[in-house]
Amino acid sequence: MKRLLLNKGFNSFLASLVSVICGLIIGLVIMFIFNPQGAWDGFIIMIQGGFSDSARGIGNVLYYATSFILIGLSVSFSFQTGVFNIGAIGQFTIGSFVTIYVAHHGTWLPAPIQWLVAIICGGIVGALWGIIPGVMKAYKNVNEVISCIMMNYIAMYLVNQLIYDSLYDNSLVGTRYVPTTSLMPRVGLDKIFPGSSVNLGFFIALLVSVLVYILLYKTTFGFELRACGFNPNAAHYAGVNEKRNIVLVMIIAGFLAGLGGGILHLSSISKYYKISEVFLNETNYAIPIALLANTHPIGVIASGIFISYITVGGTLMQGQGFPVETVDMITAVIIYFAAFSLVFKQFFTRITTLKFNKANKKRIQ
Amino acid sequence: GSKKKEDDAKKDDAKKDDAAEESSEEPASKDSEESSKGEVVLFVSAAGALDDRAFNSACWLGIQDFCGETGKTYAYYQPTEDTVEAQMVICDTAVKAGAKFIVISADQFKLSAVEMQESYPDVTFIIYDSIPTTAEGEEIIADNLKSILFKEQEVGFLAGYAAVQDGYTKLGFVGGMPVPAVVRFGYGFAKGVDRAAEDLNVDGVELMYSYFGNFEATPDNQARCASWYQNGTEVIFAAAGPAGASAFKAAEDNDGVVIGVDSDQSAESETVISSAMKDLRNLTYKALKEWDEGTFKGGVVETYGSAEGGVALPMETSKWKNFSQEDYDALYERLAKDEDGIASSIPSNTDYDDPSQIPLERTKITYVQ
Amino acid sequence: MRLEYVLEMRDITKVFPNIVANDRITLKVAEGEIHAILGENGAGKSTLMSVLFGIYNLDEGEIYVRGKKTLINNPNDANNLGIGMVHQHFKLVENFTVLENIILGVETAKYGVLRVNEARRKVLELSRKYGLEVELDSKVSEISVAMRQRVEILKMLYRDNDILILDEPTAVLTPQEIDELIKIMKDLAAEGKSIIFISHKLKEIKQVADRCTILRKGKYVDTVNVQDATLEDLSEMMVGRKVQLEVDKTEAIPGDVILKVENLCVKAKESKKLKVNNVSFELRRGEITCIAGVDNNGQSELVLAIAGMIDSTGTISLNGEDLSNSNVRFRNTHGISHIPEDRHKHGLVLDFDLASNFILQTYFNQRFQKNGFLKFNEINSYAEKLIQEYDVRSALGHESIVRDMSGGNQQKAILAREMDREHSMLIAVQPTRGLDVGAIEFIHKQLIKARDDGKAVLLVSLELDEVMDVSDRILVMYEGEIVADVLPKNVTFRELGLYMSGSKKGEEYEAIVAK
Amino acid sequence: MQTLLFILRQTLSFSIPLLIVALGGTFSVRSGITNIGLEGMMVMGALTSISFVRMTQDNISSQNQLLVAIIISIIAGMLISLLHAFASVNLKADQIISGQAINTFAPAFSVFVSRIIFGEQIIVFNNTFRIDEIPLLSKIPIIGDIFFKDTYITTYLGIIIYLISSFVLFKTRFGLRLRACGEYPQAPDSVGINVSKMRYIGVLISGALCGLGGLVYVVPNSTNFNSTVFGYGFLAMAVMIFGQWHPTKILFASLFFGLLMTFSSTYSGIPFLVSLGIPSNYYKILPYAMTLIILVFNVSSSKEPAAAGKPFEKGMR
Ligand SMILES: Nc1ncnc2c1ncn2[C@@H]1O[C@H](COP(=O)(O)OP(=O)(O)OP(=O)(O)O)[C@@H](O)[C@H]1O
Ligand SMILES: Nc1ncnc2c1ncn2[C@@H]1O[C@H](COP(=O)(O)OP(=O)(O)OP(=O)(O)O)[C@@H](O)[C@H]1O
Ligand SMILES: [Mg+2]
Ligand SMILES: [Mg+2]
Repeated sequence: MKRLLLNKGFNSFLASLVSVICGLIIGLVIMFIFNPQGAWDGFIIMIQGGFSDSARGIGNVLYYATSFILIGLSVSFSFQTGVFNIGAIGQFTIGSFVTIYVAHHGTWLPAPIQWLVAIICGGIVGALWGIIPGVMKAYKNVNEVISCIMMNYIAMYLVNQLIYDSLYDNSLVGTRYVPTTSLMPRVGLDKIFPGSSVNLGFFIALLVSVLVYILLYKTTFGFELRACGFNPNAAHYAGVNEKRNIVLVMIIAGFLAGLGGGILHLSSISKYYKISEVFLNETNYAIPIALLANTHPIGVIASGIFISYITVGGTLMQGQGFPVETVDMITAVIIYFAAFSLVFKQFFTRITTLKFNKANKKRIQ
Repeated sequence: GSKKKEDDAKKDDAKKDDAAEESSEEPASKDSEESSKGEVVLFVSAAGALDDRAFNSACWLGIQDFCGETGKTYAYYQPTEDTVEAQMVICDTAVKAGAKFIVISADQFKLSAVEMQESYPDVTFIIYDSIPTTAEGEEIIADNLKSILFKEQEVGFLAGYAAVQDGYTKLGFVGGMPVPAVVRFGYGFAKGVDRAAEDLNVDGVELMYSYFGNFEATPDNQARCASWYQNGTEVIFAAAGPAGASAFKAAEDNDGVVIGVDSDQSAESETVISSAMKDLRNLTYKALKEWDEGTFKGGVVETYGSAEGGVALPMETSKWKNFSQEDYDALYERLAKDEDGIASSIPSNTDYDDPSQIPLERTKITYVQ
Repeated sequence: MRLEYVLEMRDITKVFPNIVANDRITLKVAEGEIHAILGENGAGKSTLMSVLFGIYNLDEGEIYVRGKKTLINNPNDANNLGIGMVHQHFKLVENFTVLENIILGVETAKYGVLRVNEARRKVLELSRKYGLEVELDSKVSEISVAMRQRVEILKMLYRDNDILILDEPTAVLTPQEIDELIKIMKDLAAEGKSIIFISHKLKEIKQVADRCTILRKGKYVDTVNVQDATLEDLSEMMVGRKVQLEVDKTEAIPGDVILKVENLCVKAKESKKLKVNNVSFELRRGEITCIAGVDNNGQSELVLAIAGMIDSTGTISLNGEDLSNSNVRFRNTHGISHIPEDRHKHGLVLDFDLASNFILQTYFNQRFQKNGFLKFNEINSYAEKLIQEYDVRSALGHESIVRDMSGGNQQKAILAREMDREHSMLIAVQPTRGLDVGAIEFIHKQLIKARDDGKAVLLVSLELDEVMDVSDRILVMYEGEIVADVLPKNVTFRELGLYMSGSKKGEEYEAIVAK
Repeated sequence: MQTLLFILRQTLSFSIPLLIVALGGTFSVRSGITNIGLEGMMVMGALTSISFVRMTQDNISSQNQLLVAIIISIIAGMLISLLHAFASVNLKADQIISGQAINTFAPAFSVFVSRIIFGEQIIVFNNTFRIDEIPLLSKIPIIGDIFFKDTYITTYLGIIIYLISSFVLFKTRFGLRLRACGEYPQAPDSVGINVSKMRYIGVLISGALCGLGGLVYVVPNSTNFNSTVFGYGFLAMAVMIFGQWHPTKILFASLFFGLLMTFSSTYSGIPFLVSLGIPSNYYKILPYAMTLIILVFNVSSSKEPAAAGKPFEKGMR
């Protein structure tokens, strides 16, 4: 038991859990302040999340989690290696468009691989979008936060223009609906979770998270990357080519984000990219999910599903008179409590080592 | 035309009062425990917002008018994203929470509306600006659903004509984004400007035409409008929802004027000289009233233009210099009766790919892409 | 009676989570006295001073200043009592000017607006009076260590402090600079200021201090009159046993040339100045060559250039193979082992566990990976082997996070890693910095063992004692150039100091220049 | 001339909020606390002050009302920034976390609150804050036209804040101490300066300026507030980094960016550019692309205050 509590992973998990609980409690208080009658019912619906809408709800939790996980993973992965890929937003955007574009123009491909080609293309262009800030950081020492912000806006406006130029649909003010032949395979999930949009993409997200985990923690390449992340000077000393690695990290992170955008947009027959000058909604969650997961790739699965879970709950909560923004507020409070995780962790460590300390004190006296 | 409309409104008011009395006598519905969360429901799209100062706001006000009177509960729902699946989720949630009448205020629900009307035959729907259509392109309207469309081009036409008749020669149109309704406003405005120039023999009429690319009041939008005013544009017709505020602000700072959209926006800024109104609020109210009284008739598409009195300029609050009530009435009459094919000559959104293709006789149109 | 002491610390106890750093320590300092504190690494000297200066709050005990019992909760309280401190690690903001650093915290200001002229006048006056020469408008990052120290002393004087604490001020100075410092200290004492002087160099204490308080493992041992005690007495009291201060080693038997450096130049980052200026030398197998010199005279850059970590011009060849254009990885795998100067910045990934740190440069070897996947079993057993061999102590063995380990054990871990890697040459930069005598002894033994195994050893050290004791040959660097190439037996401390301060140049140097 | 004046004024209306917020961020970073919560803090400032304007618009004269609104926005920004300071200073947490939490929280909270108070998410207000002309000063040639005609108090605020910031950071005791805390907190700590307190103050100033920036962003540009500042907080962060945490460089960076934004949004008033037929999206891309390019060629590598983002523990070595 003590061993378990001292285990870093478990300790972080516990700390996150406490953050979540505290966040939910504060959220409930806010809800009570604004609408005392509906608060409790609304809250219950929210924390029942996907479960309060039968199988479909669960299916939708998994569906929304798919893109959340992938974009959160993009940010987490970069964080772990010492880069702050705030550009996941733009990579997701451009990846979405390219996937839709390829889906439309790739209908000559055999149907079973149309989706695959499309999302891979989305990922690749996302990766290209990541290269630019990566190269700028590695070789020109340009702060990646600023270059990524610029790349995000460029992606957004560029995609808007490319849509006008290529797949524009007058009545949708966006791309046309994606062709049905290139939708993500449902692999029977539509039978288990009828009415939801969950598809193979979810398993891809899981698989990719595990792959990223393995990459980071089990391979020599990951070893290098993490060394760069924790201490670039030491990595340099150890002969690691940290410049090349920064670029590679941005490529991989860009690919993950682009893939997320692609999968999202091939998930439903009525999906299309709507021209907009606000970033896609999913991108708002990239950093929160990464932070909530303590930037661990497996943690991202949990936090992605969690955010998705309460988002679904939040939609249903509208029935109790709470606007969808309530969920964002609660999410924010939960993230804030993640800041306490250091305190929580110390607390857990203290109670587990209390005995040891007592003994020690005695010895001193 | 406008008199007729005003009369309608008066009648409506009278009806409203009646209804209020009736409802106060009626006890609150018995099963209010379960269905207290919204018998009348508005669906807005994921991309939109309840307070868009346009469509959604107007529908919402209509619902509030009705529910305020009858004591029925109301609510609005927004899906997580604009897919059929997500829209069905909120539909199910709403019905589970007691929805009996659902107002759908966006074209984005086109596909899911097909499913909604079939899944819930006991629930009554109206959908604005759209006709339920399957993915294959087949239009299906069930008996419990009514589609309501507007001829925005006609009120755009009114605004454009009035502006030229009032003496403006340098005009501008900005839409939020080229969604069908906005495009109709714009094309109608262009045609109205040109027609007035022709009828009244005005020379040198110029029209700037553009879309912001968004519906938000951003500094960029303000700057764009300001640059037009700076460049000589006198009046801008802003069909851009909340982004209209950017035009108002630019007008305030550059001594220009604005024509508002959707509802009477005269209260929002001194610079609003008139507004191209659609009667959404009232139509929503009426549809609900009919439903309440059991006279609702579904399965149809209703289109509202000048002939139906569904569009108007609010002359009481308008600040025209030369364009009088008489001028307005005459123009409205011509439009409603389609004299000399005036109404049918106004292009709709599907007629041209972009505004520069509209054949205009005496107007120089500059389309800023 | 009490009044005769300007400062009295009685029964001071300070406990850190895992250690009692000060255990009922008493310290009495008289006015105008230079009072030394002597103790091994970790004896608790810095901690005691930190308590006095208000950085740590004491757990038990009392402090009397000028006979009055006082509570010192923060450096402000200390300052108000006239207590000033020069820390072992200088507390200077690198990109502030010297003047800004001096006035920080006690700025003269009118309505919050800085009035630097007044301050400048006062500092100049002090600087003249005590011979503390500084460049007031230079950034701290641009000045030498000795000058930084003068800045720190000026900081105290500027605050009109009359109880001055100097924590190991001589560790980084040349003998000449040390002499200057001693003179300054004596002047200050003559003026009536009391000075607490921390050092583990007995000779200095003998030279400058009036009395000396000795600490051992957090406990008070004794306070003695320095005049009455011999060096042997002092060292015995400090360590608790008779100590042999010299390093045991046999005569070196130099072999073939391993490393050959020719015309090596390294440019400074911002300016065009050369940090390393046309340096040439050779290293031989079976010899410990030491680069002596005052900090910041190009030693660090020279080493980084040899290791391939920064750009340089000139040629470097190892075992006859030209390395000039090869990268760090290539040099690592072709015979260079390197114990870096800053173990935290370069030597370790503090958030990795010990095992991972052991394979920092070798993770890609067939031994530790297969098809790109790490072989954890192999890595862990290798780690355990090193832990055994080099006696690296930590709470959780190879799973310990290195950040949680003590400095000495961190250094041992690096040593183990670099010694165990295949290499023909070992570079060790200040390998004993901040370590206790035991650890120092261990590291010196290992360096000698490497030499005896036939490696070429390049030791960079700032400590003259170490230079004289361990090396077989000494190169002195001054302003980027090698100014002397001497054997330890042919040179005195004094001479070395002259070389290091640039006031004397060796014959070899003249010869090189002539060439 | 008229056109030039127009471009100048528009540039100012883009640049001033960016300037104020970037300076705000600077105070925080200079004290050693990274602040990515600029966007959220702007929203809070705008929300509270615009709500105030809306509620009092019929009762108070407009310039007085604006003054009170300014104060309110500042206070609101400071209050929300306290959360960031607490997490970063007291809890020693990763400084990205609380900043991001504020960014997520503020817009949602704003929607929530506007709905409750005004019944709708968009707060419409009477925007009567423009000053047509300042007597006497407006008569000065050129300068009078640029700064003293058709102007907003907020423009002056921006300039005043710039002047004060450069002065405070580099000429005052407070500035010296603040910068020391961002560079090497051990130094001020050892001379008895309370690093935590200085960092709190740094973050609070940044909150104040961001809150104000939120108001300044809305006033010259709109007659309503819709719970968002459209990424201007992030742009301000970019301007801050671009300006290397130095007020004067930030001033130029924000003017540069503002000029590009002006160009990209007003080109449609320039017939020649319209006749080129380049889609407006490309003009919208322009400011961002130009900034990227400048960054690449900007050789002097930016030096962030050395201790920024690193929690500090008292007595740390
Ligand atoms: N902040 C701290 N937290 C925990 N332990 C500490 C802390 N500071 C010092 N120690 C421990 O207290 C003991 C005494 O340290 P101190 O720095 O006083 O030694 P010292 O006599 O100054 O040694 P040196 O010769 O290395 O300067 C050491 O074991 C050290 O590791
Ligand atoms: N990262 C490092 N790499 C190499 N040497 C280091 C490193 N950190 C500390 N040292 C050295 O270790 C020695 C002791 O460090 P430590 O932190 O224990 O000092 P201290 O005596 O407690 O300091 P202070 O007087 O400031 O309290 C110092 O001489 C320092 O130069
Ligand atoms: Mg120590
Ligand atoms: Mg010490």
